[in-house]
Amino acid sequence: MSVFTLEAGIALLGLALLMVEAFKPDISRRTLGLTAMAGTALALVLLPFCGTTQPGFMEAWHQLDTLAMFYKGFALVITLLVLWLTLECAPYLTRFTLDGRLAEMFSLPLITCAGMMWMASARDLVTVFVSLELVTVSFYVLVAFARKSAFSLEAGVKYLILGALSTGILVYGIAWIYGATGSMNFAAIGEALADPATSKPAALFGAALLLCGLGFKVAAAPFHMWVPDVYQGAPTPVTAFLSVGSKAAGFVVLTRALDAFLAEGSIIGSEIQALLLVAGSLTALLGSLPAMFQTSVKRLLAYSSISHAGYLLLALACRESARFDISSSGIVAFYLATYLPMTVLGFLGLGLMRANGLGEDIKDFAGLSKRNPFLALLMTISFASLAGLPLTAGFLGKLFVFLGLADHGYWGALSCAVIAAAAGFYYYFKTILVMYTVEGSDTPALTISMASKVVAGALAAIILVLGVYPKPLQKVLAADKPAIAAK
Amino acid sequence: MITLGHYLVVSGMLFALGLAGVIARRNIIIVYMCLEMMLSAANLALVGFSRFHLVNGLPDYTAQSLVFFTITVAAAEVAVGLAIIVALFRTKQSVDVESVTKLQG
Amino acid sequence: MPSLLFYLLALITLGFGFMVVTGRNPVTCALCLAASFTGLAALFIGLDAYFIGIIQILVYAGAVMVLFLFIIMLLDIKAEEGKKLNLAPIISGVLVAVLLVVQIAAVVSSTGIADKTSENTPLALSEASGKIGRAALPTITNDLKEGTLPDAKLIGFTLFDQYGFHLQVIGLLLLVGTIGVVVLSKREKGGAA
Amino acid sequence: MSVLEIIIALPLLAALAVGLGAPARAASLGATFINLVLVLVSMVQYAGKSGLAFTQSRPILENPSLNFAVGADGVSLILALLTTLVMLAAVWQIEDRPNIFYIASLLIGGGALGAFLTTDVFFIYAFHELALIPTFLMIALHGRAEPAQRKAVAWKATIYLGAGSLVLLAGLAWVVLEFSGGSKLTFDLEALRNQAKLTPLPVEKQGQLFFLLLVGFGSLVSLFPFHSWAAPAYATAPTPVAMLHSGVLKKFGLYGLLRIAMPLLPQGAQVEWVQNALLLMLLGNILVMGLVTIHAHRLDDTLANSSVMHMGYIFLAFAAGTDIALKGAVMLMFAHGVSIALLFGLCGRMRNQLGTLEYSKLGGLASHAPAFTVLFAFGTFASIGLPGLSNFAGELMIFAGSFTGFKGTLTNLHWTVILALWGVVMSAVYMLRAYRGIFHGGTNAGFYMIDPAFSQRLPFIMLAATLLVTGCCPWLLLNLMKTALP
Repeated sequence: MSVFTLEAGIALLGLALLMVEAFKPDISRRTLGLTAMAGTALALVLLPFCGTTQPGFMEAWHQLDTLAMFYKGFALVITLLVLWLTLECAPYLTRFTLDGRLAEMFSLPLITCAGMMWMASARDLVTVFVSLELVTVSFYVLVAFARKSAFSLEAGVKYLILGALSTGILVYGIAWIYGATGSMNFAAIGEALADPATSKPAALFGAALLLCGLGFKVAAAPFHMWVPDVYQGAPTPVTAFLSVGSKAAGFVVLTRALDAFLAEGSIIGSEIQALLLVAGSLTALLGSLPAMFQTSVKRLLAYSSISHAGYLLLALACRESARFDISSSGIVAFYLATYLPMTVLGFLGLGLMRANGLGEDIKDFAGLSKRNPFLALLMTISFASLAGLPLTAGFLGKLFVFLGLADHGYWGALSCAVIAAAAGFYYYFKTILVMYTVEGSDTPALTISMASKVVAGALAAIILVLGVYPKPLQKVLAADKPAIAAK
Repeated sequence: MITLGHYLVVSGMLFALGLAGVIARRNIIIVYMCLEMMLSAANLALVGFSRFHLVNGLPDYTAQSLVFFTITVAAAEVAVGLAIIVALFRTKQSVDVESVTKLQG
Repeated sequence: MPSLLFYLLALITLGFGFMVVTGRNPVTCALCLAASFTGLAALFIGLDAYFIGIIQILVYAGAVMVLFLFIIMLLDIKAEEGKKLNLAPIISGVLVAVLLVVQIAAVVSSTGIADKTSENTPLALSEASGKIGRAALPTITNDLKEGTLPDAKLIGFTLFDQYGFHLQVIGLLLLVGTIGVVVLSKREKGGAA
Repeated sequence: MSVLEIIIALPLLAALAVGLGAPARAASLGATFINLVLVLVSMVQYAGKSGLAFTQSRPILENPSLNFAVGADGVSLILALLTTLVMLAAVWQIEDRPNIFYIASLLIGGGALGAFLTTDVFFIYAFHELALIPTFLMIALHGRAEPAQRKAVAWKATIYLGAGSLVLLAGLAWVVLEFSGGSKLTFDLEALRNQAKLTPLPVEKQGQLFFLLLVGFGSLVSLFPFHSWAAPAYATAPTPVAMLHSGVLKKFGLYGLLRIAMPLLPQGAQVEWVQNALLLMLLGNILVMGLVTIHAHRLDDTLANSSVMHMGYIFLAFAAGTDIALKGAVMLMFAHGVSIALLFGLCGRMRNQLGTLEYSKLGGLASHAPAFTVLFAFGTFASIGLPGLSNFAGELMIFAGSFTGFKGTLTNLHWTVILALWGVVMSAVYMLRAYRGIFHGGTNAGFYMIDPAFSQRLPFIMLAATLLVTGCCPWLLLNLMKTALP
């Protein structure tokens, strides 16, 4: 069985669910959701058994290295969790949707997931563009899905305008890179960039534009302005999907593009590296510092997601070093793998609070430890890991980034990252303290379904286990060296 | 003599015009038109490069395929975008960017 | 392409583009956009990209413009009159645009690629007919031998030969777009949306 | 499986069990008691050996090489003994308190044990952070002050210690990158030490790195001028947390300097500017904090500030760097930990019974609570450094070890020793004043307390006995250390 079948299967399942819903409108949303989840889970189980050989005609634009397989699995996991989150949030979500429908909330993520899986394998800019747009357009719909909520619509419009803007910039960047190097294929671009005859200004201009376009998708400064508004307005499951899935997909493309731009002897290597360092430092700071003044936890998580993008960009800026067996793409993959459980856990907590009729402000967390100690504990673990507390998964990711920066002697970027991390400690622990110390109003105890407890508990356990035993991810860390470097 | 540079400059100016409109205009529909202009400008650059990057003595049709895809994607984006804008207009009775200010920290 | 014609088309494209950016009445803007895109389509054709030029007119000037006009009429959006201008975004917009143009001009003037003209890089149609390998369908080679550029056929061949998968993804994308439009703008059963 | 792994895991598992609903007091006391026995047995087994014992390494990552590695030598065992003793006493004296008191005590103690007994820089750092978090939470949640005030105190401590930890992290990252050698990045302390012996850093660089580590570790130990979080935090913290943090967790910074900074950067502390800076800072601890302590007018303030002050002596040993002084430092770390835990424990009881700790309102308690008075006297005299109690041995060794190398002219170090001796006088002044003011003199009507029940006296008796035994027979501990530095 080839991976390609699997991807097509996921997309087809999405279509099938739509058809079923169309011809049998009285089907319960639980059935739909569980079917979607079952399909995703099946794909996830089958993924490791898929061969990594592919028909020759796909070689030109599709690759199946370890990194691609990892990100495909990643997309499936986050989709599975988002579907679950959607089911959990359904009671309040349906108040804002067309006729209380939710069917598209189960089928669109599947199609998006297929798009992300294709992005993970993209080997040329056309594939990147096509799959990226599939993901983006699906997200336009998903963000605005709660259409009776003005917040969701506003978020939809903002995401739409900025998403379309980034698409424009991306295409323009692709045009210039193509113009400068004469190819759309990453490997060929890398070769052309190593050739001193290639026009440096044109290549640099195109690469910078491409990075700007992708920067929008991964929420890198200075293109991060949309993130807090969109994250706050979008339905919580979609926010989780955006902040984990969309970001990871953006980073896998960035990884591939940078493998080409920063290949050995690249004429634009040093400039792009400097650009990444500056953008990464800025992103980490501009994410962390405003987060200190947020009152809404959802916005706080949005800013935190920005600062995490900053650390990831900094990781990308450090290429392999002799001292480190970990390639920068490995660090990014590892970081994202740890970022997934903690972010999803945070959003799951938010969704559960919302489902219990509570708000999403920090003050709504007051006295959570009394109302539901279990949820408070889970949120504490999630926030502690996001802050990068040792013995949680978040710490190792940050540690690798910092070590990489120190190893290359990027002291300026390192100090920015450390300042951002310090600010991070402040705002995460501020929220944790509110959960434990401030007395809440006398709202009744929160109720959480058993299944949610299991899912959330498992996520928390993953955070803690990965924090002390990251070995399962070792394979990712030692991900294959970029194809170009091997040549 | 018209060189590739001429086309690139025209495409660049159109792109910049669109960008300026996106930043300066407040009417969401016009902002959206400006975004379409930017995409088209990018297409012009792509077609220009493809015409002058000969493969076997013919324009490079991989680039023109990308242009075909962009046009299609742009059409889909316009459809979804306008649907969102219409939905927003129904709730707010305005397409002014400044009316989209409920979300703030 | 004769210089004069190029400058005329560029003027149409950019001039109407400028009117889109500055126009106050959305209907005027939409019509100017259509005009600008027509000019752009002509530029495409000047670059021997007939197929792209035609779909530019069909899709943009045809479908997309109608959609825009339809929405503008439907929502009955009036010109933004009586509102005072907001200076900060206008100034920053102009500034960004000027900087970008300067940047692009600098890049264009400093790279050798930009000096190519249709004279120094002419299409070699009849020679190409022997070299195009997999694309050597009789209908394409015949066209090439006759000295015409079968660009619709060549694009079609590229699409279905190299980018068959991408084409399907785009199809999926259009479907998602359709779903989105339905979900977002269908009227509620219970009455007013 | 090494015995050390059991020692580390026991309190953490007990905390988990209590969290899941096991009977809190029984589980906590059982776990800590078994722990104490295990540590004592290990010490007996270790006696006469040198180097690391009980080692066990479980690979976590291959490259960078990261292992869950445990191992102990004399110094670690002495600190582990301190931890288990104080943890047992702290858990024991908890009465009628929510389970979270037990959980926090076990987590702080378990974290400290982890930090002292692992030999991998990553886990040393990580366990310390694990122990810090419950400290902050407990101050913020159950601190003895108005909610707004205790939150402010908790924040101050969080910010100081968090910033200190980050500086420390930067320093440790530098250490790891500098001393990994070869092609593989490693966090293993032994490997780092071997590399440091093979290729020592240039002296000037050693100085810079040492200073960075000094600031990082130092702010965790309330080294002047990074000390201002400590006094309010201890004064506000719930009793078991105050005992554990001031008695045990604070020693982590000193332990880190001794285990990581000194062996890897043998000349770091001797670089002139670093030594001068260190001497100035420790004089700040001893003299400035001594004066502040003299002016305190509440018992908890006195104890909290004196705890900050006494750290100065230990830093003096680091500045001198001689083997005698460093052994004395370990001795004093142990002695100070036991005595301050004893004093904070008693102080907590007094606050519970009396409701106030203002000197102006107290007096003559000795007549009602004789046993309590005797226990408090043990703590007081140990803290002053009376011969026969273990603090004396430590202080004497530090002063003697620091004054070596006197050849007619007084160096900065010698001047500092002379000035530091005044600190002993100051601590005698404030401790005796506190003791006399509270327990003797006129009885203040309305503030009246009785001796705790015998079972509640036991934890304090245990600590006092430890002070006496190790004070009379300091060789019990000193024999465990062939040298203070590995």
